[in-house]
Amino acid sequence: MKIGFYPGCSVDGGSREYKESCRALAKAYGIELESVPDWNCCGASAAHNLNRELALALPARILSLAEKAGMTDLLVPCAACYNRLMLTQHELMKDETLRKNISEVTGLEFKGTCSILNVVHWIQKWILPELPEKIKKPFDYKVACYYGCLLVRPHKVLKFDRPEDPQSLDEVMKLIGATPVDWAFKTECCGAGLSVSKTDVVADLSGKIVRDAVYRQADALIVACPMCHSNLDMRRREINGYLKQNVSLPVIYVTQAIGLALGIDRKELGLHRHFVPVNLPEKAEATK
Amino acid sequence: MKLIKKEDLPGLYGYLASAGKKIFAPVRKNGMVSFSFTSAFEEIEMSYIQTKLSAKAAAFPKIEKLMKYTIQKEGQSYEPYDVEKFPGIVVWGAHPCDAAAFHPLNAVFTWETHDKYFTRRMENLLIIGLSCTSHDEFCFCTSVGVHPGDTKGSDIQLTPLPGGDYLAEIITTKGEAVAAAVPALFSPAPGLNKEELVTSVEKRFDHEALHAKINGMFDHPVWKEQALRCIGCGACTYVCPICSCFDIQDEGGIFGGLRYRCWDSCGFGHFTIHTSGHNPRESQDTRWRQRLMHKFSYQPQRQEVFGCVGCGRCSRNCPVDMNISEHLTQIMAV
Amino acid sequence: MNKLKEKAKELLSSGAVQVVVGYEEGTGGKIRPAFVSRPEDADKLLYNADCHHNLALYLYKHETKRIGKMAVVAPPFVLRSILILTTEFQLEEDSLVVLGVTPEEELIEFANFKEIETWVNQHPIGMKEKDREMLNRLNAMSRDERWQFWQNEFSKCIKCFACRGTCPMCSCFRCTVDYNAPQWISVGSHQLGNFDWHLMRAMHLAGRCSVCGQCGEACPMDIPVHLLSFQINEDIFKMFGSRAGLTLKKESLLSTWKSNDVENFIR
Amino acid sequence: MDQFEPKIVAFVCNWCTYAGADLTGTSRLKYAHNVRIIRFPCTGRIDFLLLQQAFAKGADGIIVSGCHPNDCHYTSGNFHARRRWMVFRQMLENMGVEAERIVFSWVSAAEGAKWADLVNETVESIKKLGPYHKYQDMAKSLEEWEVTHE
Amino acid sequence: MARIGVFVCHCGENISATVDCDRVAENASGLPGVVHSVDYKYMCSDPGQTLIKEAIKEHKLTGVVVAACSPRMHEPTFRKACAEAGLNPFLCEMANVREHCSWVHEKTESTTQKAKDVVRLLVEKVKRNEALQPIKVPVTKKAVVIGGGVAGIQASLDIANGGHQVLLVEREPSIGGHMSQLSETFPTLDCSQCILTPRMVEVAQHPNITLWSYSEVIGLDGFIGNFTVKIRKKAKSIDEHLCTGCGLCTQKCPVRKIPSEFEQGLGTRPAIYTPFPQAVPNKPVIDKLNCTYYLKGRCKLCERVCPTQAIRFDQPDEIVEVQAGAIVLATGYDIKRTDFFPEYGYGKYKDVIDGLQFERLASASGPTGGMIRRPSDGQIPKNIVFVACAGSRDPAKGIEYCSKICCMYTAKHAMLYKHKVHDGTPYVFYMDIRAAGKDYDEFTRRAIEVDRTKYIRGRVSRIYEKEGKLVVVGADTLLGGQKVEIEADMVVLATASVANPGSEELAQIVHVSYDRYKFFAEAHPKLKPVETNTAGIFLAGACQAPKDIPESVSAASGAAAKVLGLFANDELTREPLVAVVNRMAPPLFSTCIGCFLCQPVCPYNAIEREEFKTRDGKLLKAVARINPGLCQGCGTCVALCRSKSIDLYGYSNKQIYTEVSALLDEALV
Repeated sequence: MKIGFYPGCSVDGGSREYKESCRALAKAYGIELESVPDWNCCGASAAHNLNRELALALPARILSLAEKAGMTDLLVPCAACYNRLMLTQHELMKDETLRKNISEVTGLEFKGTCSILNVVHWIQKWILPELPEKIKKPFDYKVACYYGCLLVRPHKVLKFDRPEDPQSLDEVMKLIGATPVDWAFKTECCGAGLSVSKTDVVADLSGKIVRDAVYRQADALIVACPMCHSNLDMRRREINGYLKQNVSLPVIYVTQAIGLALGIDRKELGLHRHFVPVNLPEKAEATK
Repeated sequence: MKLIKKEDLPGLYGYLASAGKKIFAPVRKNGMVSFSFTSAFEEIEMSYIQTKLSAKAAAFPKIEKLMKYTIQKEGQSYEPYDVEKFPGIVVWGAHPCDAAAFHPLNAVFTWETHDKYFTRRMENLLIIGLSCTSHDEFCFCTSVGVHPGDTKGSDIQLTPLPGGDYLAEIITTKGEAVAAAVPALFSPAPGLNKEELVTSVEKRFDHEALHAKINGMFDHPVWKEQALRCIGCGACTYVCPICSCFDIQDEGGIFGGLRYRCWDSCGFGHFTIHTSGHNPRESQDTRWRQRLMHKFSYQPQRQEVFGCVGCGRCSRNCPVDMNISEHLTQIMAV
Repeated sequence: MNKLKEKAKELLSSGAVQVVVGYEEGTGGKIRPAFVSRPEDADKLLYNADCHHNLALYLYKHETKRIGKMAVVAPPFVLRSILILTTEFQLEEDSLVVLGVTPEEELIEFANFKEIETWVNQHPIGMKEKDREMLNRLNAMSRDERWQFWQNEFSKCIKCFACRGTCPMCSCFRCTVDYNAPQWISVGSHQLGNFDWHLMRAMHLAGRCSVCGQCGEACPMDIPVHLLSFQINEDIFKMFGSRAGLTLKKESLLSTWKSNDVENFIR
Repeated sequence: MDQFEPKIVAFVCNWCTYAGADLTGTSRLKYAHNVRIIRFPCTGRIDFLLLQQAFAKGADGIIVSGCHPNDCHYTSGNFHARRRWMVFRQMLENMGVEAERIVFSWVSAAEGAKWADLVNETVESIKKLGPYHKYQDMAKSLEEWEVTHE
Repeated sequence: MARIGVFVCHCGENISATVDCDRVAENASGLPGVVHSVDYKYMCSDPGQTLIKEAIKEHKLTGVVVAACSPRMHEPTFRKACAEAGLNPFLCEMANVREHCSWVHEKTESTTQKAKDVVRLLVEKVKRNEALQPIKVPVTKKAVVIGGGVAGIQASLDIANGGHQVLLVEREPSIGGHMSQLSETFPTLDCSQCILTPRMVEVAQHPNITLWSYSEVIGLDGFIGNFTVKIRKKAKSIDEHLCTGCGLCTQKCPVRKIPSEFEQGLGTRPAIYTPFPQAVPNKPVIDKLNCTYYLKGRCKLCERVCPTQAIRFDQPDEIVEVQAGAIVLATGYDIKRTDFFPEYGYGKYKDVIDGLQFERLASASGPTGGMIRRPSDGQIPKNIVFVACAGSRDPAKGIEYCSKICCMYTAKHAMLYKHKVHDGTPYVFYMDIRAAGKDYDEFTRRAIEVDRTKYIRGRVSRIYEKEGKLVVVGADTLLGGQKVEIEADMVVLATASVANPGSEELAQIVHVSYDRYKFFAEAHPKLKPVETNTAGIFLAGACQAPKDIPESVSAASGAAAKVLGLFANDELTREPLVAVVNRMAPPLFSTCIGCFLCQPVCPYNAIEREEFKTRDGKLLKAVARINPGLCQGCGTCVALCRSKSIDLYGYSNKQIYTEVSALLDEALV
């Protein structure tokens, strides 16, 4: 079984572990993730602030290429890429003239036939069905599922989960044996692209997220977005500075958590690449 | 018995056309052979088993305009169409079944009242018959008293010879007049047995025996059984060379219009409905029975003709394969 | 195929139904509707891709209903027709046993019409290649060419009403063309009368057509009348996102509306 | 040759467009004389067969007009009509009929000026299209019918 | 044979200035069937009308065409004139040669030609007109009011005071509705129960009002003036005639911990209960779902203590049919509750409550005796946050409308709080303050300026609990979108007002339409706000849209006025321009095949199913029938019917077909 795959810059760069864990999961299910040939930047996070045509043309080209390659399901693990691709498909499908114009720009026909899957979609559609019998080691931890902004908004376009109090990650976590905590920062801002330019703002925003997760006694933060991950993980030093304490709470991709439950090797899941070491308490290791 | 060479047929056509006749002949187009008015001999298809529609339209067209009417303050006035202006028509290449069919058709239109439109068209009609050298499984002329080489109804009858020439039989005075006008086209025929030239159609039942039997079958359950799949359309009646039912319609506006008659079918549920909503032929089996009884019981009784010449068109064209010879064979068997 | 025969036998011998409406081999290599009332006759039933008659036609006719309870051999287009007829109160669920047959010639039994609804929604009917090509050809024509195409086709029409007679959706006892106060549609088969007839018929089927194509099959003059319905069916899907015969909800396309129906031609 | 003066039939509802056309009159706005109005209770009453009939009888253009959406005197007649026209128009298109000869419009009881404009624009556009000979010739089929046409 | 008279009016010079009237008359005289044709200066004047009347008699006219102004102007005039001369008024038609002709064209030959054409058209139409008789329908002068909130109470009282019988049907054990739950009312802060309960008592005592509480409408048949209403009287398990309402049973009932509906779950009630002390009727009902006897088959304590032996455990539900001439729907509204606001923790945190709950907390008769105490621990909240527009005006929540009452009651809540907790701080998050109403804006200003409520213009994004506090996170848009966090002790959400649960079902039972929010739809948003599309069914109060008390009461009085207007006549007379389905001899009965596609088309639910059966009850055929009492004559069904089995009087198929022919049969121009 082949499924289309759009890596985007993050998972091909700074968040390689996200791609690795996706591929590891896919491998466990006999799924081949086939990258969109000659893919380009999706335009996040700046293009749509600068030039509408460009912001649409970039994702449109990706989608057209995917269509051309005969991909019907397209996994887009990065929430920002997912958001851009979905918005573009939405805009182009409702306006024929715009579709024509953009097609002229990209030089490729756009049909809108590709079904764009975020990582949770993908898990729900391809991974969940056989999940219970595949679990080797229940992921028996308290987890704070952090959705961020791009995965669930704007609801009108994405039509995914409920935007104010999303539940889909929590449901997935329950299935692998984890206990999601009830907390208040599921969709609060992590600071996003300010990660580079204004680390102090990121420290403040992400710090509050980390603080509440700790307060709710979570063993790990679960994320589905490389940007969230980098802010919560890579900027931990700044966060610690803001919180004035050292927090060891690991930040784990949903794919990595499932991978652990399936007994996939830590290295294959890229767990060694994190800034905050993923040292989960031993209890889970013992349980079967 | 004469011979007409195949290269002389255009000459015959040319003579008839130059005499002002409209020539109604089998033409192949859109994948079917149909009788059409032609303007050149080349249009004609001489080798066919059966046309889609019969040749009856030459005398009983699907629309026959009867009169014009006007409505004025002073009252209404009528102006019938002038039958004297009807053109002479040659039905060219009618198989014996089609040629024979004009006789029962004529019996209807001249029964007690002479229909002036029909009779005028018949008077103007010249029929050049064409014996059958092939047939298909729907053909059953021999079961209803027609033969693939029959000359009944034809004025001149052609029978194809293996080499492409035709035997020509001059049947009627109308035919003789034509032959006399173009004597050069006809030469003496070689001694041939016509029976050997025409096809042989298997006889499935005897129509006289059928007539005798069907007369008493009005209340027989076979109608219900046979008519179950009948969809009540008019395909069989419209392709039939003998079915002669028509409807009369007025079309126009508030100041006048015209009256015409057009083909109608006893298969339609509305055919016999009364104004009150009562319908004496309320179900399809009674309509089916009417069709067969009319052809094989009532017409022979009253007009001494059979309403069927075995052309098989109704069976070929029925959307639900109501095969008349199959049904009649079954009726003979019950 | 054997399953179908066995099932028919079983239904007839148990008295569950009095007649099985199906297909049988006819004359001249044609296939035709069959009405089997005795278990021993069930062997003549058949089903294959050439079975084009829309048997739903017979399910509400009083001539067939008087035999008793019916079972019907139902390819996908018959299933759709059954749903449409049910929503139009022409069929009752408990008067009918539906023996579904798939394009793969497998028998599927339905416990109720709800199951048919589910099944037909999961199994779209593809258009025949020949019809698809014809539609493409028509769409590629200029409007005048289309006019000419249909004028030529309609000139063949003899108003035998086989298209109407063979269509289950033409369930009216009295057709508009039979109505004479006023005579909306000319009875005679002249060019205007033929055009009006086919336009009217296609309109009255719009949103109600199960797209079986039987009207075109039935035409003795080989007029592809079904293409009118096929094309508008595609157009309707584009405009309203719906196809007929996929629901038991009593809402026909033209008897309902939405306040946000999108058109671009009303000033 | 005289200038072509198209024959245009207007099918309008009583409550909005008929009243709107009344307002055009009371406002003394002038418009082309080619149009003849037939009054219906509601656009929902307008059978598509009437449109066929109008062309067959020789109309070069047709106006169909009623209440704006949500303004129907009977709540939903115009919504039903709108669907009917959506399908009918497409059907005509599929059969090669010049559908733009039928002008659909919503004219409210307050839009006297819109009615005048609508008529004028329709007359202009039909003038450009010319007489609808194609349809009218087809409609003469019975009158001109001869057996030898077969 | 038709004998038509044509009368061409000059309208002074209004017509004759551009139309050659005498030539129009002359042309008409040449039309088949026209026996008399004249023109005259003023047809609508007395002499003009006399001209018509005399011509009808003299020429034995069977139809009249008056070519004059718009029929929308003078059709009644001329039809009346015809009737006076003995001609059925529906045999008179008007040709509009003024508004549609003389006034809109210059004086040219074409203008006269157009007039001729229009006259010809109507001559041909009128030849096919039928003499019609007005439809008369008897009226049952009894109203059923559904819902006993303030709107239902007002409508019942108004109709009853007008001298007609009213049956008031209430679903709950007591009338009073949401208004009886309120503490004080804006903008006067008078006590809700103080003003409502006297009205409730009046209902109970009014000789013209029958009150059936604990009852539901389950069916409706018939049409205006002639409804049959089917009502289920739920078993109260007491004999109402014997019960004195002493309340002993309710005190003794051992089941005591049932959350009280009236107290919005903030208080409890026993299994045999009256919802609140001032309930009307003030007799208890047994809640079968919670009563020990019904659950376990033993207890019967109430039966033992009842001094009048009024308890009836075996009482069944009773289904009663009532005849009525009019129905008033006054089923009110509801508010959105839990799970609708996951981001606000509503339903998760005990101290996040809704507006109605706050009303009970503030009510002197409420669970806290009027003290503002938070539900979790009974503490008096020092910081309290009110969130307006909780769900309203929020497309993302599927509610795009303004709930209308929240701005005012939120201001009221803040004031009530401040009046009771002097050292507390009330905050209000709002989008806009919509205080349009008499004394309304003054009221909200008072909340801000006198009672020092902190109004923050912005929306709340999230509420979460931390260390015993509810952290309310929002933005202050007036401070440039600055983030605001308030640590509150209690939060009150002014949740959106929504249609009552069951409104959709009721709408289907009584055949009225409803909008996309399930509120009942009025017949016209401006001019028929209390009528529905079903004649004889009217709307009162918040079942139509969110309304405050004065509006609900006004609407109720409006609906009552409509009912009284209807009841002023013994018979209803209606124009006979209705649709009809043909009938004929058996076995066809009609050309209608009963596809019933016409049913959803009819906006008035006028299309019924008529069944023809054999003597032993076997169904022969079911066909459509149009109820002439309900049909309004739009004709949409007529155009839809494939078999042309429906026709419309006044606009019959024959008539309109002929009109098209008549127009085009002669050259137009």
